[in-house]
Amino acid sequence: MGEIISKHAGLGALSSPTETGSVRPGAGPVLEVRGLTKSFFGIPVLEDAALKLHAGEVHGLVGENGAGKSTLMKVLAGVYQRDAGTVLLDGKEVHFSHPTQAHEAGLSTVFQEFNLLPDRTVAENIYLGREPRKGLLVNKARMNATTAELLESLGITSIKPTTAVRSLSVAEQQIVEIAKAISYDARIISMDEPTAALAGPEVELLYQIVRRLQERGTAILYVSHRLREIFDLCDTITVLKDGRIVDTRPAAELDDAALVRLMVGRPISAYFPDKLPRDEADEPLTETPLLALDNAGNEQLDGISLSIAPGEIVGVAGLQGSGRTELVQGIFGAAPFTRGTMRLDGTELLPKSPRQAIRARIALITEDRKAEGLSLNQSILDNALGVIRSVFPRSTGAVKQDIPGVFSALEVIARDLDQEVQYLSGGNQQKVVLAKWLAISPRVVLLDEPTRGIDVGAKIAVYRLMRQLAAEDKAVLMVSSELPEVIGMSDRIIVMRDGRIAGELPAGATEEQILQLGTGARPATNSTNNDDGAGGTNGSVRPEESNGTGENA
Amino acid sequence: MNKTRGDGSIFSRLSSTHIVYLVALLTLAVGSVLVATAGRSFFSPGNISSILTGTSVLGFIAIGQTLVILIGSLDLSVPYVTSLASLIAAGVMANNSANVLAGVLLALGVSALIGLFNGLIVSGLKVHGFIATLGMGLIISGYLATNFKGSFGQTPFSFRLVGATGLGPVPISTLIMLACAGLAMLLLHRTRVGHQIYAVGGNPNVARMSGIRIQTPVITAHVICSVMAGMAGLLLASRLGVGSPTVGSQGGYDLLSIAAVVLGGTLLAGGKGSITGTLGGVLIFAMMDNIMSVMQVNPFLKDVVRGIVIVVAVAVYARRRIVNRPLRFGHDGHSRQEMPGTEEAREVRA
Amino acid sequence: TTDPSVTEDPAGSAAASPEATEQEWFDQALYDEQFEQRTADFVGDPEKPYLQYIAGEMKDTSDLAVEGAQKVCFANASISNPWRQTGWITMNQQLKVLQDSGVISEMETRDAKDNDNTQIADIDYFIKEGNCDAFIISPNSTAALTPAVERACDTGKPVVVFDRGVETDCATTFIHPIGGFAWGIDSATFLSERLQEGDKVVALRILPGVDVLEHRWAAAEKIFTENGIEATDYFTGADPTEIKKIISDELATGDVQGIWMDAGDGAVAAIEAFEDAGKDLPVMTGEDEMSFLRKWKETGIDALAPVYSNFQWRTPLLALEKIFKGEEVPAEWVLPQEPIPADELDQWLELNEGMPDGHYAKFGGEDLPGYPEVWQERQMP
Amino acid sequence: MSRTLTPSDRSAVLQQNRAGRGERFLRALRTPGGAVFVLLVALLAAIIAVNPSFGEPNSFIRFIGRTAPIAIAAIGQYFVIVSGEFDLSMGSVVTMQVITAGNLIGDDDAKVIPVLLLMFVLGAFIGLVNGLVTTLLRVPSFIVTLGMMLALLGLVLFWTGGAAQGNPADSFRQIGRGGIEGVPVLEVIPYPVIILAAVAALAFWLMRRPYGRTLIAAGDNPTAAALTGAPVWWIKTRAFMLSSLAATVSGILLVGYAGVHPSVGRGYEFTAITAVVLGGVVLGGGRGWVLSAAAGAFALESLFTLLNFVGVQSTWRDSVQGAIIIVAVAAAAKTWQRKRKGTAAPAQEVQPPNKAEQSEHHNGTTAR
Ligand SMILES: Nc1ncnc2c1ncn2[C@@H]1O[C@H](COP(=O)(O)OP(=O)(O)OP(=O)(O)O)[C@@H](O)[C@H]1O
Ligand SMILES: Nc1ncnc2c1ncn2[C@@H]1O[C@H](COP(=O)(O)OP(=O)(O)OP(=O)(O)O)[C@@H](O)[C@H]1O
Ligand SMILES: [Mg+2]
Ligand SMILES: [Mg+2]
Repeated sequence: MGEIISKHAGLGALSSPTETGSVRPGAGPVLEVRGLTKSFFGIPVLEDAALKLHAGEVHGLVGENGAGKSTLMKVLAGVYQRDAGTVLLDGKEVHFSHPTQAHEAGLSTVFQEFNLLPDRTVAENIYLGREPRKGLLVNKARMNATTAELLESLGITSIKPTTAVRSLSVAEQQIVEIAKAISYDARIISMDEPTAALAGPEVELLYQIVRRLQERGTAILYVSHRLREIFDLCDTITVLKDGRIVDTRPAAELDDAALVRLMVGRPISAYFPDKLPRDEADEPLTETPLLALDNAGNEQLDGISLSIAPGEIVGVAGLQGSGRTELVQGIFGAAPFTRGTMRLDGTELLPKSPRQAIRARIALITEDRKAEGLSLNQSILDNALGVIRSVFPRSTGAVKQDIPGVFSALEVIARDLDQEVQYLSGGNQQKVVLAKWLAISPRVVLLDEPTRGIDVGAKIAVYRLMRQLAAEDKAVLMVSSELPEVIGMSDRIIVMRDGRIAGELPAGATEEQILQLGTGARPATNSTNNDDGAGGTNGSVRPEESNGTGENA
Repeated sequence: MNKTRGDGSIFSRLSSTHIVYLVALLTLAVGSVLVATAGRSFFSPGNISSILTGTSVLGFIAIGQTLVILIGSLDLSVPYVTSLASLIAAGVMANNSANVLAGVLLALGVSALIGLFNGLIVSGLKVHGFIATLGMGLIISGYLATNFKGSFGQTPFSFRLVGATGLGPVPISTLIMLACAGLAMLLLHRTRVGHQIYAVGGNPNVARMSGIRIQTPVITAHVICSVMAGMAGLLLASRLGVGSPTVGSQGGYDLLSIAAVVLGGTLLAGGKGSITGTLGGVLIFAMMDNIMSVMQVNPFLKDVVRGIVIVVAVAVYARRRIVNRPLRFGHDGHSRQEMPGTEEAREVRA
Repeated sequence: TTDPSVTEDPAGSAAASPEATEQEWFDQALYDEQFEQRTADFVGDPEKPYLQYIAGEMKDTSDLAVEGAQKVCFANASISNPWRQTGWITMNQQLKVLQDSGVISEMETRDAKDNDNTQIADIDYFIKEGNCDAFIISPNSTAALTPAVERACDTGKPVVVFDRGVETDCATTFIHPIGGFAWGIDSATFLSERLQEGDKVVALRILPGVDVLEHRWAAAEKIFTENGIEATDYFTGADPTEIKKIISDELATGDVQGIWMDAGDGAVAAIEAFEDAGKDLPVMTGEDEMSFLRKWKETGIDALAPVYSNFQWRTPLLALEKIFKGEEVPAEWVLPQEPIPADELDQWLELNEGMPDGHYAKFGGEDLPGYPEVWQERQMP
Repeated sequence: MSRTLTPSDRSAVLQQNRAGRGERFLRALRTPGGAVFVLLVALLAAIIAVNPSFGEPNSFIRFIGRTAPIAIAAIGQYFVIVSGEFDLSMGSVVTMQVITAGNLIGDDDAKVIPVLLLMFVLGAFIGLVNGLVTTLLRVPSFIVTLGMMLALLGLVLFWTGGAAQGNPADSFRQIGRGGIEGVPVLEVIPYPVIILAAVAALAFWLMRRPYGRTLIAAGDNPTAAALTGAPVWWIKTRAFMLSSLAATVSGILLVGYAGVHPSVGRGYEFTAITAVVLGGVVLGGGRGWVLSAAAGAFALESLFTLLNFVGVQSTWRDSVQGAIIIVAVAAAAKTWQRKRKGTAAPAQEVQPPNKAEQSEHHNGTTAR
């Protein structure tokens, strides 16, 4: 394994392609996939998929939830075995039965699922299973040194190799995963929704990394649901639908609308649906806000004051770790507020537990479906009845009748209600979560990253639902890292920074305004273009950080 | 271990290992007082050596058990492996010092083989360690009960010395046990397979995705565990002078060792823990037994005390808040110093 | 072993040949000896069976004579079954007497919880730390404890071994009832007399590998085969549930004429199994445990209660009293061991009126302070 | 229900969304939970082949009767295991209850009812303690119940000096020993059979109630369960109470069947766990059916009986049992694997650890 490390010296100068001879101009594809087929007990997930990947090419792979993107990547990575088809690496057929073989062949992957050990250090995570050794013993010094080099070469100065991953922010954890994939010094790197957990600046960093790898001649297979990234980064785009390749085209030939059409198969009229008219039958709106927080706070938040009127959709923006999730978790009693007051429809209530909140008909669609939203081994039905059963057991019977209707309305795609949710794709799982909360007919709906990693179709379903809820005079609070979404859906936008509310913006605010509040920076150039923009941001971040970092000294 | 402390965070409290030794210290203090009231000295060479003797057998087994628990499995077959090893050793040696080496090697070899089977069943057949080793234990116990009626074989004087002699108050056996502990630590912290054990214990999928072949560490852990049980068997053979089909089960070492490991602050779920802690746990047990014997506590009550101590001690570690996130604000709401985490997050953005 | 002559090292010989793992518990010499001892006459007052012994080699202890109250250290194997518990209670009451009479200042006890290793450590602890004037040892197993007992002997203090023996005669005296073979002979002969050739006996045994118990079965098995009685043996762990299942299954497959037990613990369950299956009750041997005696009386079955004299728990302390006085004691103190036949049943039942089921009729503590409450409430320190 | 979604014809959708009973049954048989019934039938057939008289209604019903205690214990243990925990204190609870009955009731029929009540209170209390220490103090249940096992048995032995007074009044023992006489074919229906049937029915019903479903969900993913408002601590605690109560019932039956003895109930926890696992219930929680657990108990007992009849040397029985467990569970594991062939993450074994723990830090639920 020693040589891997030594190569990293070269990686230190990622930007200079000459150092690593891996660019073979004009050479054939590094990776070629032909007629790849994979099915999970009977149900085909990939059918006759074909793909060419050239050195130095960034190849976008898009498609709805359940299209088979992750599966394709996992087959390539040797996590799953393909049922049929050929995979050629440099023209030679390969068959990986274990991720190790893929690594050795120079193919590494950033998986969609979280893939680090929280209790191990960054270095230990990156070199897991291939630690540099002196004799029989692991050479920790060397391991940490090379890790530091690696991170530096990626422009990450802050993460220390000896830090336990647990104590990194979600964003940093994602960065470490990317670094890990790169550390294999692979010629092909597949990234499955690498930015799903990243906000602006980190995305910026990822852009730089991808571009450097590209210059260096690394071939990159890039999956994302954020079309903007696809267009920013990719040279070629392959669209996957229901396990089949719909089309592969140079990015230049496509635009958002065209791409979406390819993915969904039908044109999307309006991406963000318009407001729906209030139902006249309802009693006129009262002036009292449905939900009001006054100077609430806990260990993660401070001085939170906000109010949401019935029928209002309030968006919450902010950087990773700015405390958005804590905000909704506070309202929901999962990470209760220890200070301040909260009023629900005028009556004082500061939930100490989710149960209390749910009794008051507050719903929280959590950020992390698999870990916090679903019991993966239980059937769709059982998951959907979860809340009712644990909080309003008496009404179980009635609700049970509605469930199938709800699912068909949400267009959930599943074999039947007894299917275990672990076998659903992200989008469908999210719909199950939604159904579960609709069952209690909530008054306040909190959504944390409701569209994280779900496809256009599912996204639109979620947006429609939000509009519906608003039209029924519910209060909706949506946390999202996707600014277009926040802007497109919100009546008002709350921006958070370091556990405080940095400011509030009216509907139709620009991304710049939001970023400005979020980073506490002077207007930053829009995040799509290169380093110096972010550099500018940086320059101005420092002084204003005093409230946070100042006391660090 | 406990890298969690490594990042110099001001918030992370005492590691569980620290607490273990605090508890041990407490036991020591209470012990010396109680023993004094009984008109004895807790620190007299005789008493110390009797305590240490108490640590060695359980110590060996607990060391192995630690590895197995770290990787997220369990080993309930240890008592029977111990008995079997003692029988093989005593049988082969047959009171002839020429056979000592052969006896030792054979005993450990067979133990390793059993460990191998355990490991294969757990990692290959995907049988929960609890069941796999429960079953293996039953299989061996059946064999023992059928083929060995009472004590068997005899260990030569030279071999018996191991269990009998000591440097001052410190028995040789304890020293050997500590040596094994040292090796186990080296394995865990300075070798690949050691890191893999933590990794697989922490999360098998992540380990696999990172290109670790799960089998290797699982089997290694189980083999070492059984070998350690074998060592315990050898020690017993040397102390008893004969092999016995019941020495292992007599001690109830299966559950006791698991208790000791958890008492030592190792996560029963795996992925987190240390040999150092385990040694602490073993020491606590040994001291408790010693104290209660000196106090002539009713044998039935001894178990009551043991049971309560185990639960209370583990409850103490469990109370500690899992430090995974820096606090931003105190209860007064004044913003606190930030942990590297969030601070770095900002720099990364730059 | 309660049996002295298991002093030749079975291990050494066994180890020589691998296939010798199948140890042969039967030992003709020992069998014959104990056969005789059953009818031998005992020196001493029959009113005090716990002081009786078979005339034989005596040990002169004049050099061990001492003045004043002495401290005794008792390394006990365990009190993990009713028989040992009863004995332990008796022993403590006996201790009180000797403390009052100023023979013994205190008795420090360590309980090894059935663990050889622990008991070895206990003995070593006594030697180093106990400042004991005398040792009483009830070995948890024969071979394993031998070296430790020898170490105790090396202190030059009196050492009394009782119940199970060790492979050394360094002890001042070794106290035990006649032994396992005698038990086997009494019980098996009884059954054989009552049953015809070809009849079936189910032998309920507690666990394998314990010499005391193995000898009982070794003798019985011999006698059964001699008399052409078909005996199948099971290990029950003395768990009534197991016993009942075993008998039920046996009765499901065919009739059973006799029940043989290597310890009376759980005998009741065996009888009840017959009752529940609606079969006629068997001829049976149990033990002098109250539960059995009572069930025996209640059902009026044809039975015998072999005895493994529980009163031997008094003897060690009394032996020490003699030794401290310098009086001679038997080198091997063989106590009487008489089964309870049907005609003595009532007498023993009323003698132990109100005792718990786990109590043993021949505990021999009737004259001790605290009788009967202490035994009825099973008070132990 | 919110007006957000008003499907045209609900019942119609329900039909198309739910697989037919028959199909679901077949699907069930192919899971370990179903397979155990097949195994059971096979074993019984084997026994009858070896010893036809066993097949007679009377001796068969008696067999069910004597298996009732362990089956009930298994049902109790099931609740704890499916919620992702262990109950090692079961055996000690049985012993405690047996001794309690022996010492407190004596020959006094009048005492039967009050003592019976006392026993249930004791059982519930022990379960409560196990549960609260596990859920609120966050001590792994393996350790909590191990401690309870030691402490409880020690206390009982200390209290009784190791041996009980004697068997309680026959009226009490009848519960475990007697039965309804003069039944046509069967001659007798032992009370234990009836009690087992009742307990099984109760358990089955309970598992289809919201409580049961939530219990499984909590065993599957405590974090998610807590975030759906389930009071995980109280749900699991109740599981422990059910377990101890089941142990109490088996204790009562055993007093009748076997009589009072300190060794009654020894090793019950392991037998029960083995039975549950044999029933295809996954250690770690979230999978398995309660009746399969009971079936597991019967399979185990049949196995022993078979060995008895075949005349296997009783010392070999452990070995056979050990081998069978391993094989059975290995087979089960294979089935689950086949079921989710290719899944990277068999989720009931591991969930993304740090996420789990993060939220553990948010809300007091113990992630396994
Ligand atoms: N281990 C598995 N067992 C059974 N079905 C699976 C498994 N993994 C994926 N599937 C199914 O295969 C299909 C494709 O899943 P995959 O995760 O590849 O989609 P995706 O394109 O990555 O979706 P997303 O954008 O939500 O990640 C989905 O319908 C999913 O239900
Ligand atoms: N350093 C960290 N260590 C552990 N958990 C963290 C860390 N940072 C964030 N989290 C968890 O990740 C989630 C995100 O919380 P965070 O404070 O980052 O608010 P956020 O702005 O919503 O960030 P996100 O975009 O991830 O939702 C929360 O569950 C939080 O507990
Ligand atoms: Mg995916
Ligand atoms: Mg969030």
